[in-house]
Amino acid sequence: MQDPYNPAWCPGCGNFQIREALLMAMEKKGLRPNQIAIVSGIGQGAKMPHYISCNTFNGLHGRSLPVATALKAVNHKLVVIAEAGDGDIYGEGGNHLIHAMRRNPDISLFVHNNQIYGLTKGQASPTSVRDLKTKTQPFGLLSEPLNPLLLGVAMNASFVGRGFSGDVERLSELMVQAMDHKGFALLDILQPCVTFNRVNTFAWYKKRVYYLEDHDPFDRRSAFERAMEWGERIPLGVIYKAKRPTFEEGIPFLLKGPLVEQGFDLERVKEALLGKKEGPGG
Amino acid sequence: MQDPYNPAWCPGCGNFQIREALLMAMEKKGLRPNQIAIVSGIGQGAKMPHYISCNTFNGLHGRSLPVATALKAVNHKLVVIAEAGDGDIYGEGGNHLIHAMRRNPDISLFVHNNQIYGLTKGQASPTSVRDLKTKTQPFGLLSEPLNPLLLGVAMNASFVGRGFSGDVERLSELMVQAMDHKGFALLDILQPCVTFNRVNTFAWYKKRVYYLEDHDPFDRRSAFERAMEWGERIPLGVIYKAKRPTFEEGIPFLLKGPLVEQGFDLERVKEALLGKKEGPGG
Amino acid sequence: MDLSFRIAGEAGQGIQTIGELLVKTFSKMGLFVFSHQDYMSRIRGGNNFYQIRISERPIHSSQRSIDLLLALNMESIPLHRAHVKPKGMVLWDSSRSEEGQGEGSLGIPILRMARELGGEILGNIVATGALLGMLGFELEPFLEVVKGSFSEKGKEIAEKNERAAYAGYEYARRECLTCSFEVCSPKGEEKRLLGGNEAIGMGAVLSGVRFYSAYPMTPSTGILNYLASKAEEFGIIVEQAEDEIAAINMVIGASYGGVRAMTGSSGGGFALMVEGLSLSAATETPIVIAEVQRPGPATGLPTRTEQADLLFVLFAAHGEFPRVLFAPGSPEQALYLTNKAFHMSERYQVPAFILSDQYLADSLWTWPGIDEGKILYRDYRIREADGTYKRHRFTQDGVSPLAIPGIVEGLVVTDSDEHDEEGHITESAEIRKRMVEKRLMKLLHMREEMEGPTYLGHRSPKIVLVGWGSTLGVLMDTVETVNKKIPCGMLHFSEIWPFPVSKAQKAFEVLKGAIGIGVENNATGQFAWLLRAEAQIELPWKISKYDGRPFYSDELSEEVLAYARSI
Amino acid sequence: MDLSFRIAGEAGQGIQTIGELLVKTFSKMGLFVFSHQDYMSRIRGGNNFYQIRISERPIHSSQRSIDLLLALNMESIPLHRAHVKPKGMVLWDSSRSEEGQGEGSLGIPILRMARELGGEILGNIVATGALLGMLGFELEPFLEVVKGSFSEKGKEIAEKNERAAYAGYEYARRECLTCSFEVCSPKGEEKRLLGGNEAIGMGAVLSGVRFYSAYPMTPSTGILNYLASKAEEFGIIVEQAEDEIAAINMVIGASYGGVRAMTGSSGGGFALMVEGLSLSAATETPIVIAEVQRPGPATGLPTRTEQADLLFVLFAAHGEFPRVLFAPGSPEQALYLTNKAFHMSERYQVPAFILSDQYLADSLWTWPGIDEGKILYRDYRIREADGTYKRHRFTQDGVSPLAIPGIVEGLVVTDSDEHDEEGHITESAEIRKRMVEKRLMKLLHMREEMEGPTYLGHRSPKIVLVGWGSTLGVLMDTVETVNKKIPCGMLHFSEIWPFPVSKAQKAFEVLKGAIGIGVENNATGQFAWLLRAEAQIELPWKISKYDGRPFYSDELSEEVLAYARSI
Ligand SMILES: Cc1ncc(C[n+]2csc(CCOP(=O)(O)OP(=O)(O)O)c2C)c(N)n1
Ligand SMILES: Cc1ncc(C[n+]2csc(CCOP(=O)(O)OP(=O)(O)O)c2C)c(N)n1
Ligand code: SF4
Ligand code: SF4
Ligand SMILES: [Mg+2]
Ligand SMILES: [Mg+2]
Repeated sequence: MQDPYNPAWCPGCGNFQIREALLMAMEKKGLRPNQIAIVSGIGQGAKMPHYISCNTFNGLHGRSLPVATALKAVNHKLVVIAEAGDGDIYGEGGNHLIHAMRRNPDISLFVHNNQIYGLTKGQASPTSVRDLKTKTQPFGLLSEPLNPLLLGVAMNASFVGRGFSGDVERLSELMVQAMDHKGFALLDILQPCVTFNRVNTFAWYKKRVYYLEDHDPFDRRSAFERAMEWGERIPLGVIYKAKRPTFEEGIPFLLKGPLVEQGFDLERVKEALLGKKEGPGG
Repeated sequence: MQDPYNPAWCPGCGNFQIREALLMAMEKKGLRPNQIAIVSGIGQGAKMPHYISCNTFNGLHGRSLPVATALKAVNHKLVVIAEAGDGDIYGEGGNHLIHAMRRNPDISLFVHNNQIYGLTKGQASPTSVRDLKTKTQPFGLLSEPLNPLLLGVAMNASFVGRGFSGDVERLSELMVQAMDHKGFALLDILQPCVTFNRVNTFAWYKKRVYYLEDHDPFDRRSAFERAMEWGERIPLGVIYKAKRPTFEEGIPFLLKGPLVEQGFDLERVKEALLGKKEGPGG
Repeated sequence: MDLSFRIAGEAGQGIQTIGELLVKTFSKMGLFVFSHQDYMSRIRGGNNFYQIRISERPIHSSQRSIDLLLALNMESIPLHRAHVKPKGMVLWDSSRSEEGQGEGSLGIPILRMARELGGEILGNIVATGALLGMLGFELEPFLEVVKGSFSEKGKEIAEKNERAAYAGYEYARRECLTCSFEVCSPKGEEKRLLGGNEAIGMGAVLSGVRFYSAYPMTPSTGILNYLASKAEEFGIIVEQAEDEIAAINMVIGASYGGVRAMTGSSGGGFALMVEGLSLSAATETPIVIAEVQRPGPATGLPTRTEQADLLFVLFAAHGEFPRVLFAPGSPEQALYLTNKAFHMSERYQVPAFILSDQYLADSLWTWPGIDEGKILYRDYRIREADGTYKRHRFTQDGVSPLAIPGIVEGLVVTDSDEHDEEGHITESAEIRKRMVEKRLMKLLHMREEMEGPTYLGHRSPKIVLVGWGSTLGVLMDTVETVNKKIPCGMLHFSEIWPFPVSKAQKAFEVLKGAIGIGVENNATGQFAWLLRAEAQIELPWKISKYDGRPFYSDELSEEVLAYARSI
Repeated sequence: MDLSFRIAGEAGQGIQTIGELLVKTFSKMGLFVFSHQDYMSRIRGGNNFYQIRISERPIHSSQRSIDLLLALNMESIPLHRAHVKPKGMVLWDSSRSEEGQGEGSLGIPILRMARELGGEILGNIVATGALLGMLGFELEPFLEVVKGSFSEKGKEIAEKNERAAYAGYEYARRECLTCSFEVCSPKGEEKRLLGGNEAIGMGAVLSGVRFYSAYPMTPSTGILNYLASKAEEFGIIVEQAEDEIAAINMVIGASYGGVRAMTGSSGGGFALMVEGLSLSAATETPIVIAEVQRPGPATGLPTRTEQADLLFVLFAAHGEFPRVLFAPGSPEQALYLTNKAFHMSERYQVPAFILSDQYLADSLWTWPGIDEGKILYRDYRIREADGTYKRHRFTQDGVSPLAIPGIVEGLVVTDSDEHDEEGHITESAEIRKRMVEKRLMKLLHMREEMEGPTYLGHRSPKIVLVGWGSTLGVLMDTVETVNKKIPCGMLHFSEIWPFPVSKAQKAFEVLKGAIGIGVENNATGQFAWLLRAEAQIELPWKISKYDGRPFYSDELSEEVLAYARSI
């Protein structure tokens, strides 16, 4: 039914460019389709893996990160990417995001941040501007927008960056950097939603974004500074990096190779487990 | 059954002091028991309201904030406090914490942060030290501890502070400040767990804590600095404040008084709703 | 007269706009209208349709066979043409293709005309006008609707739209030589329309809801939108939560705080509320939950319909406690049952459900307007209580006084742990036992308040269709059709839990000898199973549909007749 | 010989330590042991107990009446004395009170002796020694256990403990003039013990579990602890998740990734996994879930027992899909059924449940050791597949090939939305219908693999106790007692879903004429309800317990006999 080259997106949607950038990044990294697994939630952006040739786990709204974390842990040879929407990952899935940053699995998270709920038709998202009036925000949005980059730096996420769908080439570069990074990489991608977001349009973003230069992502204080910048000027690029061991590196027996390749020897387990007597409480 | 003066805590537990401080704070504020409502989750610290004379909603593990937010919204005359554990609010309830900070309801959150799961017998919590070995962390804790204050500053929470159960007097002062603050106040309270946390003991905290002086909580950059401080020296006091409208202030008809006192006039509603014809889609 | 139209095209082409203009127009004419929507989970593209049926007599369902297809794009023609009746017509936009569409079709250069009249946006009006012209209705009611819809946008725009309506209408009248629809000149009064989600929202407002929190989820979002639109006027706090867990916990907090509170979602979102449900039960905090079903498991078919969450909702959450469940069969029932849900929830301090589905949510029915006498309202909250107040006092019927914290002098204490009468945590076996009994005791009285099934049809039927929830209308229309051939009736349940056992058994007794056929929009026959477990009633046959689409009454009639012939 | 002891005191006093020393000692002696635990949701204070029953014949439950109460604090004496048999004894710590405790009691200055022997920590050993002395057992086996337990801590500590054991033992032998327990000198081989949570963990390890993620929750945490203790040795990733939603989604991710994966929780935590359950179903990803019940609703009684989540777990999640549910009756069954759960889950690509409860989780049974032939293991994962691979291919039995992403050449694509054979999202009515049928089709084969109930008791019983899950042992022991008065039997179900309908019906046929009594550790009789719905079997009477405590076999026997007399 689903033609991979006929995505269910509105003409003009930023998601098309994100897809292009992703394809480009995969090519740059020289990855074969079966070496990649894309895990996604539910939303417009989260439909992505259906339009890319790759292993795909399109799971529940907000729940891509636990799935991706475990997938990487059992097969660390796979390149694992999570594709999410802003509602998906900063709203429904907010708790998993925080704890993924703490765990630091070697996966990349690409957030299609259109500052709105697209698939469900235009409600405010956690990154929407304050006071936004929608059909479900009768008093205007009463919450302050979440700043994903600031959150990432505060949580000491090991890679925090921002891209813009309007610049496919450099977005794909950022994606490559995120994938090359050993650890959890949060890449927030500004993505115009031409149907529901009348505030943060392509032109709105275009006028404001600039690429960071001479910025040392390992300098946390300067990362806070850059992450706080939002308004007239919006920085793009890698905002923050921290050297941290990955989740998989903490699991001793993964040194032997991917868990999924380690096999299961029932006889050996029986022997080891039952050979000696078990006391109460094991 | 439950004698309010015989709490189910271990002798020597920091929770006793937090209770004392809370009673002191209530007295300082001159509050009668029925003017306060304490909402709590599940855990050792979350048992608190049972040992204080007040309106009590002891709800689910991790879910105190949504309950407290709504309670305050429908009756903003009540002083609403949420009491939570570190597992409770930074683990299970992490998503609500983030979004409560965005919403900024006028409630105070007191976190009994013992850096461990007490009630379930000693598993690592989101604030436990990395590499901690417990019965459920066979490889040692593979996650980095969450820094609640840094999270609060990054989320632009309107009040972020830290107290220590070992100093009842000043803890009660901080509680008063949190309650006096108009908006969401996160007060993280360092609390020794004498039974399960052998790392962060009373002595460990005692040696490190100091009170902030000459610190302007409205200075966000300096707040980041102070919030990052953790190790040899641990700052106590109000780390950060931001001037923001509260959630309740955004709801226009609450100007008339608490919603719960506004009454319901069925005849008027019928008239208004049914007097005119409803088109499709209402 | 009994005519069905389908407006089909891509998402984003304005299908819903045309549909709504039409149902308004027909209602203005005084006709009975039934409409439903069939759409994909996407914002642009794909293929959606809006189906409308009209008659001068009451109608309650859609039919598979249609008299007129309005195809907004070329792809819609092959997709839907098979459903057009032999004498029916296809109306298409000839500015989109050079190729003719053969007999039984009329091409109108909709987009071109629209552009000439002032812009493509007028296409919807041109098309609607054309459709009315082909049918042979008067244009006047439509012009009024157009005037009403665009008057706020200024005179110029309103006039442009009127001209577009006129142009489409005239073109069709002139060109459609083969159109031969028999339409009556309706004389009835202007009719009202009511939609499923809207009805739940109205029911809630009329019940005094003051707090609604939800996380958007198709097909329940309409309730959220409706209540948001009424929030300021009626002093309702409407808050989009960060997730469904927050939504239900907020609602519980608001209700504990003293106001009537509600949440809504679809199955997947409700799945996240299950722990919260148990919290409402343990603390005996009244809440109302609308669960608007869509096909599962998991994300399933987000914009489609199914009745597969019945047993899930009935047994959701750990531990044992009473709950109420209504499954309305029509928007009208949805309104009254939402009101009854609040009434029961507040009276017995239990969670109450409205179990709806996408079909009902997105359907419009003609309805007579509200019968005000049917609205139940009594305030059960206690506003005065002294220091001896105990939130969970043992009482004869298990219902304890429900006081408002901060308003009463006494303290309102409650706990998700097992608690004593005061609400404080307890480990006592004795108190635990009594608390379980206290909570379950309420079931006795609750069950008495539940209505039994509705019977419609032949006095001594050979076949009885048994259904629940949103299939009411389709069962009504099917029975009417089938009855012309063999004696047939229908038994419909909309008050499901606590199951009205003896009322159900009595209803079936009367029908002894008839063959019961369970008709359910699911695969496993959940209601039939419930009937067996609760009332020892066995249905020998079932008709199931589980492709995400609703039953159509013409289709169902055929299936029933085929079965009747086979026995 | 059939003796019961209860060790009671405050949380934190070492009740569990004493209990475990004793059960190890008795097992060493070759005795059959049954123990269970009763404790409060707190870390210090309150009142907890550990109950042990021993015999030279197999025993399977606890008794309400005890022969010996070891009271570690004074509060325990009034709380438990009523349960001490007329000829039983109370052993208490006379260093805690000046007042005598009258006849049938022996005061020993436990703490004082411990202090003299080198520290209060030795009190547990003194008390245990005293208990064995009062009973008149030999001390040797206990000394061995003590040696084993403390050898790692150095010679000095080991010796101190041995001396303490000896001191307590001697004191009791000397002072207890009224002690007259009839104890046999057991000659059997040393026995093994198995606990409920441990058994589930062992079953998982033997089934090749490689990923376990959970969020701590009493009474399921023991499974997590067990697997964590085996993690390094057997290469199992054990991860404490941030919440239960993460836990189940991780488990699904791990299983999608190609390894066997499991999670566990209690009812409230499982409530949060319900959406994840539907994800496992939609994507046909095998997972195993242990739900260790405790009394609800909501937080309920966190450390106590109940069987009230049966219908919840059976119908949890929106949409319709097959699942497996086992409710083991003993640790031994828990081990084999966990293995069978993995087997079924992997074979049919469905979620499988182990439904346990606190009583079973914290009970220890003597067991004969593993019957290796009973362990099922077959690897159903596909490690070779080319580019034509389709994750959800339509097959005759509904089971599609389950390949490992990254390992096979083809792409492994799946979706929580309804999908086509390749795993891509679809809106097609036709495919949807076939996918529903594909998934439900598996039920046919699954049901065939389910065993029917176990019958034990009289050949032509007048009364049959019908139970499921953790009540197995109590039913066994009750039947033995009741049978001495009237012909009685028991029918126990541990393989619950897909319900083995015909096997159940056959089992009941044999028992025609007998009166069935449903015995359930809940208030509403959920299993009896299921029996009616699934197999049209009606149980005329029920015995329920819902105060958070388990059934005791002496208590239950009396209740059954009282009922028998009344009819
Ligand atoms: C548990 C659950 N709740 C709600 C939904 C409905 N839903 C689907 S996508 C979505 C939000 C979409 O917004 P976002 O994540 O920002 O993605 P976008 O469509 O904007 O790319 C929602 C609320 C769902 N599928 N599951
Ligand atoms: C949904 C759910 N999951 C798990 C639990 C079990 N549980 C109760 S308290 C607790 C954690 C306690 O740790 P913390 O919140 O830090 O509180 P503390 O006891 O340390 O004060 C857990 C996991 C629960 N009650 N509910
Ligand atoms: S609704 Fe917005 S985000 Fe979704 S496809 Fe259309 S433009 Fe893109
Ligand atoms: S376990 Fe720790 S936190 Fe809980 S009461 Fe004891 S000392 Fe306090
Ligand atoms: Mg979005
Ligand atoms: Mg803690």
